[in-house]
Amino acid sequence: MDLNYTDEQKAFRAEVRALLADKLPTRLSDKVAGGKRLTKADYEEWHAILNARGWLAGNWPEQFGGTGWDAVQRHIFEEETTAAHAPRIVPFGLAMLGPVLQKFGNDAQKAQYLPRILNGDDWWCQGYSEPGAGSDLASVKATAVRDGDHYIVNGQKTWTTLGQYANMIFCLVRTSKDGKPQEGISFLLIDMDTPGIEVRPIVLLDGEPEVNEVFFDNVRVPVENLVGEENKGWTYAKYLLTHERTNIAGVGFARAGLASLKRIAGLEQDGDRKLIENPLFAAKIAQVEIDLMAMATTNMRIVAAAAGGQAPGAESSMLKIKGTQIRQEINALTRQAVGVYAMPFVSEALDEGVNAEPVGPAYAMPATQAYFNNRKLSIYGGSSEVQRTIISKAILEL
Amino acid sequence: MDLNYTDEQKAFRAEVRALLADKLPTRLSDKVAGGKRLTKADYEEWHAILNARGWLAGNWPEQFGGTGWDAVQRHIFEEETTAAHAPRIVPFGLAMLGPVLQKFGNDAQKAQYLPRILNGDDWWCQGYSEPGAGSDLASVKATAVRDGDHYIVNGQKTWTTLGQYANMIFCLVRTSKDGKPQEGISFLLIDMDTPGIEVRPIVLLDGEPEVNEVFFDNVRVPVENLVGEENKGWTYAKYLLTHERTNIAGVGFARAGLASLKRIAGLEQDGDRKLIENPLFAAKIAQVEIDLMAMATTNMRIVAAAAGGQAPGAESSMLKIKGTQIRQEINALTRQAVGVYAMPFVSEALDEGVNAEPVGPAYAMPATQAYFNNRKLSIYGGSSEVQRTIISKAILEL
Amino acid sequence: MNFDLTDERQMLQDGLRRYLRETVTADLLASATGSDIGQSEVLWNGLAEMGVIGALFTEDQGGFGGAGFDLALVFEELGRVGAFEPLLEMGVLAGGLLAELGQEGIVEDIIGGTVRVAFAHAEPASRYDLSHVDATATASGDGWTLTGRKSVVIALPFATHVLISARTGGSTGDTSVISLFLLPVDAVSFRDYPLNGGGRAGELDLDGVSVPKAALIGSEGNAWDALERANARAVTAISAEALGLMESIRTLTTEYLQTRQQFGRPIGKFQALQHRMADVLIEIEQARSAVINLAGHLEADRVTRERHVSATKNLIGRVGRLVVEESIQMHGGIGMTEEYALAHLVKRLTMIDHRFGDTDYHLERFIRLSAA
Amino acid sequence: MNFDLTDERQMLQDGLRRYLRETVTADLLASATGSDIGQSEVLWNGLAEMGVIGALFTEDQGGFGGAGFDLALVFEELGRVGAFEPLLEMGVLAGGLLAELGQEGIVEDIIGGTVRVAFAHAEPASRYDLSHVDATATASGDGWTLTGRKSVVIALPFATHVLISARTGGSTGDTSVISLFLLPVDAVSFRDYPLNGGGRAGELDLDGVSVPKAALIGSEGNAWDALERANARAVTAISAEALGLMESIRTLTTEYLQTRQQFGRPIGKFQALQHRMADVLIEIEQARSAVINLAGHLEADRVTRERHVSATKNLIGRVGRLVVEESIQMHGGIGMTEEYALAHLVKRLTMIDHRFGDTDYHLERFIRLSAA
Repeated sequence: MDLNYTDEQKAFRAEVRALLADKLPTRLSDKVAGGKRLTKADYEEWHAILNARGWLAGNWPEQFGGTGWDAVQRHIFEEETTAAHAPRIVPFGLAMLGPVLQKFGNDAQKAQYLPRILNGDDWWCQGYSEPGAGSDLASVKATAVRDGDHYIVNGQKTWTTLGQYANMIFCLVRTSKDGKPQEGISFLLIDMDTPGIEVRPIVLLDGEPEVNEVFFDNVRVPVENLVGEENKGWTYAKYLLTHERTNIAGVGFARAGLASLKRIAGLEQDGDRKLIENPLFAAKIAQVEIDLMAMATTNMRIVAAAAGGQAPGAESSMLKIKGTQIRQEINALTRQAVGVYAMPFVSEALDEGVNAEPVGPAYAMPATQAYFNNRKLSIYGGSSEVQRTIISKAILEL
Repeated sequence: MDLNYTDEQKAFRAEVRALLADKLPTRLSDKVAGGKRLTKADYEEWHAILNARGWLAGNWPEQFGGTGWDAVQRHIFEEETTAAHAPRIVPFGLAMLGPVLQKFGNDAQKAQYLPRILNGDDWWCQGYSEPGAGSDLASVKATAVRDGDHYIVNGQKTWTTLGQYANMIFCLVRTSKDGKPQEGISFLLIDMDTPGIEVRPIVLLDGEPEVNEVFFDNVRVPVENLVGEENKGWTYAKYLLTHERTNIAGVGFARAGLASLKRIAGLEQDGDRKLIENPLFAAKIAQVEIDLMAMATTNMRIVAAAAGGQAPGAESSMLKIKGTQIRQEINALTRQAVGVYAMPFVSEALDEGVNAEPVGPAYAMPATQAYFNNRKLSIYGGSSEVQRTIISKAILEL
Repeated sequence: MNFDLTDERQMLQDGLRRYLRETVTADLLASATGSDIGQSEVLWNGLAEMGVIGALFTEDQGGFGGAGFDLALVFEELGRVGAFEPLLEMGVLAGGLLAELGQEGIVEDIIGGTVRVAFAHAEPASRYDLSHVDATATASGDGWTLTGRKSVVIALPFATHVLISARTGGSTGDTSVISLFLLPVDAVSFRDYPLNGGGRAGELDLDGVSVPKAALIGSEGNAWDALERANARAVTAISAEALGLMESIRTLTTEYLQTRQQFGRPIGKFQALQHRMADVLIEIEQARSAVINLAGHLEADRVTRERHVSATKNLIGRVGRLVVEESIQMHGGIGMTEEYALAHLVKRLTMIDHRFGDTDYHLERFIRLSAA
Repeated sequence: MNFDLTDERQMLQDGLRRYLRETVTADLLASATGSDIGQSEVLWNGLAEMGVIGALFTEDQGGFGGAGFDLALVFEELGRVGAFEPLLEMGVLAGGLLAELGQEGIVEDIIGGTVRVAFAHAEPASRYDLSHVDATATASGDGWTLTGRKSVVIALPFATHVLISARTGGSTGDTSVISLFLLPVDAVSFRDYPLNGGGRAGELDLDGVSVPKAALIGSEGNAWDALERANARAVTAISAEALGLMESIRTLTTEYLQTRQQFGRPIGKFQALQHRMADVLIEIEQARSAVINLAGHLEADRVTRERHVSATKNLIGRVGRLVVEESIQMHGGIGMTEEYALAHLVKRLTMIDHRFGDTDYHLERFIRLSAA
């Protein structure tokens, strides 16, 4: 038993901190810290900085231009970049598709797509969810019918995050109706510029068009864009989902959120004291901090096990539920902290360079938005209800 | 809309208060307030006092020697007697069996049993639950087989409250295995002195033998002890359950408990202040008081509707759940309030006249016992889980 | 004891509910927020014609209601449809204060809907403290000079007048020096903006605005008692609005649970959701009782009344958060989208905890009042 | 970073778990509480022979462990079987203090199990305040006179000696005047009684007990730092015991859900219970992490250590209540009965929130320490 990082791990952390000190543009970290809108160019700028250092693909093996980091190194990188308010690494190409191509793609696909992901030539988005399917991913209705050396794709995908920026989409499509729903699914790579594709934004509770609907009307996709075997897509999709689960606990986000909550509560006047001196509010902050201290260690236990080669199973369901509860509670307390100024909604104030003064403190409106936006944490990537069922089956054997 | 009692109701309340001032023995109210053990004789003494005034049977019509009170009057009586720390009226004969006999019993049964209930000649107990049945009451296994002018009863009942004091028991027994489980049940009145009956105490978490197992080994019961028709017992049982639900919210108990909690928190030293001045503890007390203020009004709304002739349906499920949550929270806070002295367990100290000094303040040990004992509130009389299912079916139509 | 509506109130409820169902569409709400005034003239005038504003005033004030249960009835109905016409600000607060301070003339026009008075009281540093008035009014020549800032003045762009609180002496927090001044809205300058949950508000900048003597409402420094009473009535109104929002959210969510299929059955068949929805229902019943308690104690002695104010607002805040979060969760993805009907209702319900004191503020206040 | 047990600890855990499974029966626990001493000599001696007491001390102290993770390991195992032998009071507290204050001789006998020292520190008015010492020791002739009351001195009837804290000057709450005195138990008079959760304790009445000079342990008025460190180790131990209790309660409850049939199927098939049990499991994992955090920071600087003390005890208290109440509820009636195995475990777990500071006490303390 030893809760401390090894000297090697501490040295690595120092390297990460050095990079952030030297290379993370203040313009970007200010936007992240201030809850401002990030543009496509902002993400691309940060990706390029990391790529130049060879640190963009934290979960890729070195042979493909990745870092070859173990779980603990990835955790340290996450922890430090989040604490420094770096933009998040857009996961669709790097965290999700990359590993799938590396394991199941053919050499041509690896050669064509992996470098373009690293160099930012392609922006990928995810075509998994469909309207009405919810957490039942296997109920894929979008079809791909073979026609010569093309597939003809028809149907609709939804909740496609940042699809408005993407030029490529990886999709689950139904290529067979025989057998169990899982058995007729294939994994296709589709160029968003192909005729017949339409992207429509979905505005979320916080007023932001973060996700999209993507419509496919007789879209012709070359057969060489099929990953692995036809009708075996479900296997690849599940493999991808396990990779999506890295950093599922969101410890770094929770810590950054807690720090910002304390800062705000230290600024807000509450009668003749600061809000952070209000015993009831201080108790709520302390409670969530205590929960976070424990959850971070649960997370490290699972990270350490993963670094030791154990694949995290239902444990990550526990992490997702608890991590989500903690982050949503921090969001709720921050919204509560900003008081009456939670009400004004001045969308322009989130854009850089526009001088629309915020109403009240600049932190107020982003606090309200974050509260509404992060309700999604307990819904997407397998809702908390789905996770509880996984736990009761896999661990409790109920 | 008017939240106040009418003048008639206020006058009635004054009458009740007068009776309590004149006739409730301090010896009894001290025992109730102090969480001491009540003996059989204590209950009988209080019953006799109320009977002398004609106020023992609050939910019986006058023709049977009852009060003929409406729901509001019954509520006022409950409220006042509980606030005065009067012993509770033992419900098995008065609240439960009485109404069943009045509606379904024959003239001989009414003539024989109802007066004996009022005069305290019989102490009834309830033979409903069976081992392993839990909330599934209809799964009655105890059998009654007709043999000439007797039934031969075999089987086991459990959770029989105060069965150790009873000389009579009303039982659900299976007289037919045909049809649905509900269809073969009969309602029998059994003399506890009949050969073949054995009563074994069950000690609960708080160390008290409050409930019992009752075993029946070829017990001969005269056929005239059958209530209503053979195999129609389920109808009578359900009718009884609705009567059991009067005062299901336990507003009076909650108010008495809250008052005692505040008193204790005002006595307990917490550093350089009293516990009630501890902002976190004060907040918990205030929270439960606010919930109680609302729940009491929910209760009055349903009482008023009942007085207006509406039979409470799934609403009483809501009251049972919320009332239970509030009472159990008050119990938990009171246990927390007594601090280290929650630990000593000196059973003798609960008996009258024994001079076993309590360890620490006299209120400490009863607080711990009440916490453990009242865990039953969310289990018996239809668990909170069963009540939620009733609500989701009956009100939400899910 | 009686929990039934009088015939008059029953008629008002039926009529109002029918009118709002027909009138308040998603488009109306969206275009109202989108408009410069942040409100719907049509809806405002319709409510005035129905006499809904009058229901907020007693007969001596020229209305035909004004009791706590009248406020509760009207605002529960407004809440059910997510309406955000400023009946609370212009009727209960500004109107109520003007009526109590004997301004019959203008109150008649308020009830008629032709005069619309915004209420400018809260300030950037006041958070939820009703007694915090930093703005000052100093006598100058034959009038007053107002200086200070007023924040989140709701419906200011829709107002014809504005009622402003200011200190005529003493120091911040001193309740014996608070006075009220009534100005035509074009006498002041402000910046306005849209609000989460609908409507628009303004930040009011008073840098030495000169107003005539007659602008002072009531006598100098004597507004506090009326202010606290009006605040109690406002909390009654907004709590009832919250209850209406909860009822509509409950209906939406229950229907969704009944119809939405997943894993081959309606999700309402999953026991975990059934039991959680049952708990939500129980808490909404608690909220209804809390509103009744407050509405029924508005005329009680001050401590009793204010204990109910804080008890009710605290409970409404807690139940509101539960209802918002559980309804979004049970809807899943669709519950996250702006265009679905739930979005407007949950945002509006969430914002109610940011007005007139939040859950914690009133819990602490309840403790103080109970100790007193 | 490494969360695996060393080989030595793994061996200790395996051996101890096996021994306790075989030895600690319901009968043993019942007869121990029923006995005059309130403990089981057999179990105590068995643990001593296994060297379990020694595992609580460092090698320089004559043991072979003594680190936070040694305490956590031992007490989690004791918790799993609901044992209540006073290893915490006599090993971690009295023993730990005597060891730190350089009493090698007696510590050797404590490790051997032949000397059993109760720890008398808490007082009727101290609640959870470690610094509250009202009892006084005044120099008299060639010794000391002890006066005061000590409450709920656990395992006093089982003790051969008692270690008593008293002030040698100053006033209550003054940490610079706290001294410790070691007495043979027959030098003091007390009333003893059984405890919820098992075992016996005593109320110690010191009305002018004369003790020799040599009874003073360490130097006069210098016990505080050692006392606070020992308290931190005691909180580690009792939190680990709570974790062990939670694990056994979880196992009992899960088995019950799997086997108990109602409405024609195992109740564990009902989704509402599945999801609640999943939440219980998640919180128990939180408790395990909290114990690891504290065990791993016992040697850190004071503020860091004490922040973890309060964080862990607070979380253990909250999770403990959840585990107790949910496990009883999911069992239904049988969970209410004294004779079923759950009863002893939930009572013991409940009582843990009544020792060394409860949930609220440590939440407030965590806030104070974080602000410092």
